[in-house]
Amino acid sequence: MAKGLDWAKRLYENRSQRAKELREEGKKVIGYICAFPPRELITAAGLVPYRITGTLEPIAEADAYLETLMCPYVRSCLDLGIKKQYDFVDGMIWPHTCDNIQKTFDIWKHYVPHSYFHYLDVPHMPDPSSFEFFAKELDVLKGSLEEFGGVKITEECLKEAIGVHNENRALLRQLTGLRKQAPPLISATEMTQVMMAAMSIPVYESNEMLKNIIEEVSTRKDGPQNKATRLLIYGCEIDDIAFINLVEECGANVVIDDLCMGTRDYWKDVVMEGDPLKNLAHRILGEIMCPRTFRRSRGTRQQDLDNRFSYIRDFAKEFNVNGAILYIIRYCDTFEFDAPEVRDYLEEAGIRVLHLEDDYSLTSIQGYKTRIQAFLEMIE
Amino acid sequence: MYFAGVDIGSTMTKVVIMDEVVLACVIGPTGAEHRRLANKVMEEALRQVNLPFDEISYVVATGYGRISVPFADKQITEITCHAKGVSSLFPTVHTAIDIGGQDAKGIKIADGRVVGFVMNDKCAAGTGRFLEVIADDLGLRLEEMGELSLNSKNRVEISSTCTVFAAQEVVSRIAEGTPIEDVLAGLHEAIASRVFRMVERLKIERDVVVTGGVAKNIGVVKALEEHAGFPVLVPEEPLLTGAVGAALLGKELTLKALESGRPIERGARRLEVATFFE
Amino acid sequence: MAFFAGIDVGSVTTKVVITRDSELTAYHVVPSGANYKMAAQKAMEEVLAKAGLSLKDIACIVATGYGASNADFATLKVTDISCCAKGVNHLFPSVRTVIDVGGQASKAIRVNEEGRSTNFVVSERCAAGSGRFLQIIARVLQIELGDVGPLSLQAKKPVIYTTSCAVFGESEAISRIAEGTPKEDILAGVHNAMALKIYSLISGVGLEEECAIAGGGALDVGLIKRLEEKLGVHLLVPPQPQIMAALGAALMAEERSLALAS
Amino acid sequence: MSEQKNPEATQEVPKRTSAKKWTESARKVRGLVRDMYVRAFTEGKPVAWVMFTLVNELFVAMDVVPVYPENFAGLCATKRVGNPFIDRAEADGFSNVSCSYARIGLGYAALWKDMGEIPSFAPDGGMAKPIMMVGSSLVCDTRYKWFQTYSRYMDVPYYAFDMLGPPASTAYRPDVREQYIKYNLAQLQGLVSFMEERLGKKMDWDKLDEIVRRGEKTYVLWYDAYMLAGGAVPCPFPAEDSFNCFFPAFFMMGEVEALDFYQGLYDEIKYKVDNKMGSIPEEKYRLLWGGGLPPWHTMQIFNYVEEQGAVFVFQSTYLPLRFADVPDRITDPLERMVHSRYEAAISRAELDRKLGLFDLCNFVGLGNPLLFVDEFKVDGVVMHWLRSCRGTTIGQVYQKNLLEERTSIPTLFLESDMCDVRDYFEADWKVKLSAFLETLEARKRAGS
Ligand SMILES: Nc1ncnc2c1ncn2[C@@H]1O[C@H](COP(=O)(O)OP(=O)(O)O)[C@@H](O)[C@H]1O
Ligand SMILES: Nc1ncnc2c1ncn2[C@@H]1O[C@H](COP(=O)(O)OP(=O)(O)O)[C@@H](O)[C@H]1O
Ligand code: SF4
Ligand code: SF4
Ligand code: SF4
Repeated sequence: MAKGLDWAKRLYENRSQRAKELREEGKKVIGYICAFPPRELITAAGLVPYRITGTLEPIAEADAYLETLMCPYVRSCLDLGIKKQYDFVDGMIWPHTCDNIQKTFDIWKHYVPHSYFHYLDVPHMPDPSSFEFFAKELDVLKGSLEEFGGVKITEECLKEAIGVHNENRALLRQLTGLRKQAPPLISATEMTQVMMAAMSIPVYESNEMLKNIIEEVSTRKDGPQNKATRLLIYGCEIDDIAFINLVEECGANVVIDDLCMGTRDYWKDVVMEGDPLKNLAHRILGEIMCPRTFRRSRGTRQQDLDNRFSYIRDFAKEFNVNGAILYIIRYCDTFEFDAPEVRDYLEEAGIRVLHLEDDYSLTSIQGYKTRIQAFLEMIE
Repeated sequence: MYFAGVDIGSTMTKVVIMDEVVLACVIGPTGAEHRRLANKVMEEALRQVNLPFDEISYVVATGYGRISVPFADKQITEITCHAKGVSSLFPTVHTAIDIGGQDAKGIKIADGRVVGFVMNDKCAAGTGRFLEVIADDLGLRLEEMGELSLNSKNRVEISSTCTVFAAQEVVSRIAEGTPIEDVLAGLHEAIASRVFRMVERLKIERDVVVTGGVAKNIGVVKALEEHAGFPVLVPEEPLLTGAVGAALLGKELTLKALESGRPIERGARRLEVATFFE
Repeated sequence: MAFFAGIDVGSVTTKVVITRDSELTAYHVVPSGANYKMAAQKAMEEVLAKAGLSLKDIACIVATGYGASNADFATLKVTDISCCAKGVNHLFPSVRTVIDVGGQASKAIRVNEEGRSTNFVVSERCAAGSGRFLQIIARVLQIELGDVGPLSLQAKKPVIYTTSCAVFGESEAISRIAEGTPKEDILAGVHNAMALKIYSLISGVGLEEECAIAGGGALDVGLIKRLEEKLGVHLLVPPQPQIMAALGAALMAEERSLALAS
Repeated sequence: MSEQKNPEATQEVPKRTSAKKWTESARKVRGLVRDMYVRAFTEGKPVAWVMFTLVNELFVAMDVVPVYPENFAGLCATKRVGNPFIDRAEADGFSNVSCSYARIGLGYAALWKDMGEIPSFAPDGGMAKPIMMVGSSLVCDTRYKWFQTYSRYMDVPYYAFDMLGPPASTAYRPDVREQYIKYNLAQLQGLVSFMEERLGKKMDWDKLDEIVRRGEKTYVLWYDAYMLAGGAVPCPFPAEDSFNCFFPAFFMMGEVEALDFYQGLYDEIKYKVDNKMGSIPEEKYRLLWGGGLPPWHTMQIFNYVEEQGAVFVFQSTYLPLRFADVPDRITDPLERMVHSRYEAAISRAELDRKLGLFDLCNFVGLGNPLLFVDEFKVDGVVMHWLRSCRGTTIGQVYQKNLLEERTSIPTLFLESDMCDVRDYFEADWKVKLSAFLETLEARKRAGS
């Protein structure tokens, strides 16, 4: 059995392997998309959470079911579903995060057979009534998972699951901390592999793997690469090393991210005291910094912007970056509307920005080389 | 000390050799089978100044084909090089629009440095290739297209965006008897409006300099001015700004290294055939 | 017994067909060139000469295709979608899906047992998925269009294009040649790229068992092979795939006259 | 292919971009639209920029003039003056696939700021400066994100609220109903508090009650008129007219004029149905506009179809809501609003279930076209893919697949955008529409 980063790399290259093994052993696997479904509930029900992703390969089958004028990431996920790549998944939980995910749920349900489906409505507002509504939605989800898993999720076991997932997040943060120094002890390419691996195995194994990796990485004398420029990457979904790898090859270290399959997913924990469902609702709706959730501000424009984006600026300071790349997937409306604001906000704070709007495909990514190099030359 | 800049574009390969001033500049085709023969253009430039290759202190390669040039010390993107070249010619420049064979770019410049850029290289519409394809189909020389179009009284609209279909549309328009200048004016406007709209994302500020091979086409330049609402500047030889910038950047790097006593980072350079794929 | 004609003024070629009693009497293909009017005129004259007929022997002419309006001698205009469906149905009555790869666009058409199109999709306004792409590549490789297919079949390692634009695809092909990539690998790469585009187009109408391919692109065995691989079905190819729409047009002309007569 | 905008699509207005109006009522709408913009300038009342969200009654009750940027964008497109606004927004970094309503709306504010005055080419005098903005998450993501960005150009307080739609699969369950109604009500209350604070006055609940009840009547008339027209042969009220006549329902709900308008519309349609008066002389094919916003920039394309004997007998984009009677025991007007909207969603969901579509969560009302092709004797369905609107585009292929599974009615997809003329190619549309009509002709003959 491989250890540490090797373990992660192998899993990254064959993501479904462990889930398939577990299934042979009689476990049930629950697929979920986006950072919003509470994995804690899935774990507490004795099920294995598995994050659904796409691929940068050309999309073919999905075009018979989905318009080509929508988020290529979701289209690619559906493409894999139709091609039976997610056959090992027993059930699906899809949240209402964006229009694309929301609507694709029904289509997936119609054409890809799984034995269990659950749609989780997520409010867009951060009001007390919204948290109350969402906690209720989580309760409904809990009930349906209990039924599917044939178990009762007691408060105790839910709290235990939350604890384990909090630990998972803490480990990821610890690992991320090792990127602060120059050169970063772990490269962004490695980090992406770790993230992808961590989201395809049960959380207990994931924790073990992460501890293993932290041990390995902390003993490194030097980072794998030492580049003059330190970058932050902001954006929606990056689930493949291709883009990050290209950036690193062009001569930069990506040292911190604000991505859906990156820090956005693990920066904040669930509070342990009190009603676990309310706490889960609070973390997901209140603390995941995704443009799909509205942030109220009754103050000035500046206060509003700080409220929405200052954490990115803080990341940039803390990790000492020289520039930021906004990686926005075309047709992703919530991110597209925020992008000019994020760009200006960071520029205002003295951080140079490269704004890319991508088709989520290998060919389009390869075409960015000159742009990335020119950007690096610009901020050197 | 001598410095060289090599700009291997999709259409043209340009080489500049300079010390304090530009000593030689050679423009050769990149196209078709010449593609890999960038070294020949270099040799021609060396011949002009009568220098052996080893005398050149530093060679910077730029442009679409910069990636695998065995005789360069360093690769720098055409965006940085253009900005450098343009601001050495026009210190007042704030926006550069470069329309080459394979792409169109907008570069925002402050104090001679790039502060922002946009670029299109996905679709041939709005690039020099568009004009090449049309010129080819009409049997025109690229040099005459601009002037010809200025005679137009009644610009036609080209309804196809795609270069391939636009070319066909143009040919049949002309067969129908539409005056060639009207068709050309329509084409130039099509390119200008496409490029202008892209560059507008940078918030265009004066002075605006237009470079790249398409800047030689007065029709496109006029159409760009129409969009901007003010005159733009065009260098005497708009093809060379990238190569000049590359040479200047090489010079800067060398001088900086000498000043600080650091060794100059050099490539193991050989004056031989360049490849296009990594 | 009257004769009928169908003329398909396409973006690349102009095709005429003369029929009698729903049987093919003569056909002719000329390049459309720049002047569609002239091409239409010429094609008509030449096919008449071939058949030993004159214009007044033709009872009804239906024009179709991109430049149909240039055939001013035609009685009627019908879209090439309906005509192509009709023509293919005449040869292959059991076919329910027709793929048409023309010079300017690719189409997928669903056909019913009557030879009527019941549904269709047409490719986008970009040359990347059309027959023109093939022409362009054939030109830069300096090979005849007719050799494209057979050569592509010999490919060992099809190239993967880094651009999807037909124009840049051309430049890329040129550089590939300079690099020493064998022509067949370049062609197979183009065929793969086109097959993928056409495949996603077909997804739009749904693929039915019996499937035929028409249009000039169907003359290309390389494209057909890649398409068959992608689609996982066998494609029926008419002996003269290019004239399917013209044939359909002639048949429409017959039908039309009969309807008027009765 | 991503970079295929037609760069040189003109800003010149063709002779006619709007369609001929067949009904008397449709002809009145233009005046109502103009009034909305003019009133905002002339009446001296506070102005709000609002996203259509089924809460117009609140503005009427608070004596605020609501202006709807969505409508303004459509208006600009009809006049073909939208593209300078679009260009301006794109120059600021907004994507060319972001909703073109939003690009026009944002570009308008940006140009206004640049020039220091309302651009002279803005139709109907433009949109007057608001004192507040209200958006919501109903329908699509754009609708709460877009207004958030307005602060780049103007300093106006913005309130966004949730109006969540229940999943169709569970909407009928009492516990689900309770959960949604409670939340939507709380959200509406939040909106009212915001308005009260901005306006410095309290809501007049009695007045609101009267307005809400008037609105309920209006909704019923709207629904009845549209449905009556849809089923009638020959078609008295083609889709291009109903694309006009939703205006009062969307943007004037609660006003007396809106009620009068739909009374008038209902009477007119009734009269035409009774007297078998069709909008075109010989109705060869009956079409359904099955999805997507109309091409505002080129509405006369409907006349092109009509010249060939086909008529769009119905459009299911702006579908009137079927309001079940709200029980009288509910006296709070806000609660009445929430209830009626929930019921409307349920009635669509029920219809889906009736058609055997039990599983739908998010496509409430997906079954509608299935029902319409049957009830309205439709020969073919046309849908419009919009490059910049996910809200009404996602699901069209699914809908087509369902139609194919269950009926033999063919579908045609057209592609362009609701406002951005650079995405519209007239020649393509004409060929596709003609071929489609030929297809229908073929099917007719095969059937007979
Ligand atoms: N004399 C000329 N007159 C007009 N246009 C020209 C002329 N020479 C070159 N061009 C245009 O310039 C383009 C090449 O520009 P260039 O900047 O050299 O591009 P690249 O850097 O990609 O090689 C050609 O595609 C052509 O359209
Ligand atoms: N001999 C051939 N072998 C292979 N492909 C061919 C041959 N002749 C024509 N083609 C292909 O057919 C296309 C033209 O198809 P056609 O149906 O005539 O188009 P259109 O109807 O638009 O004129 C060309 O673009 C080319 O790709
Ligand atoms: S990338 Fe954007 S549109 Fe696509 S699934 Fe993610 S949030 Fe939704
Ligand atoms: S539209 Fe034409 S020029 Fe543009 S990418 Fe497609 S083939 Fe190339
Ligand atoms: S539904 Fe479409 S047009 Fe309306 S706001 Fe949403 S994206 Fe824009």
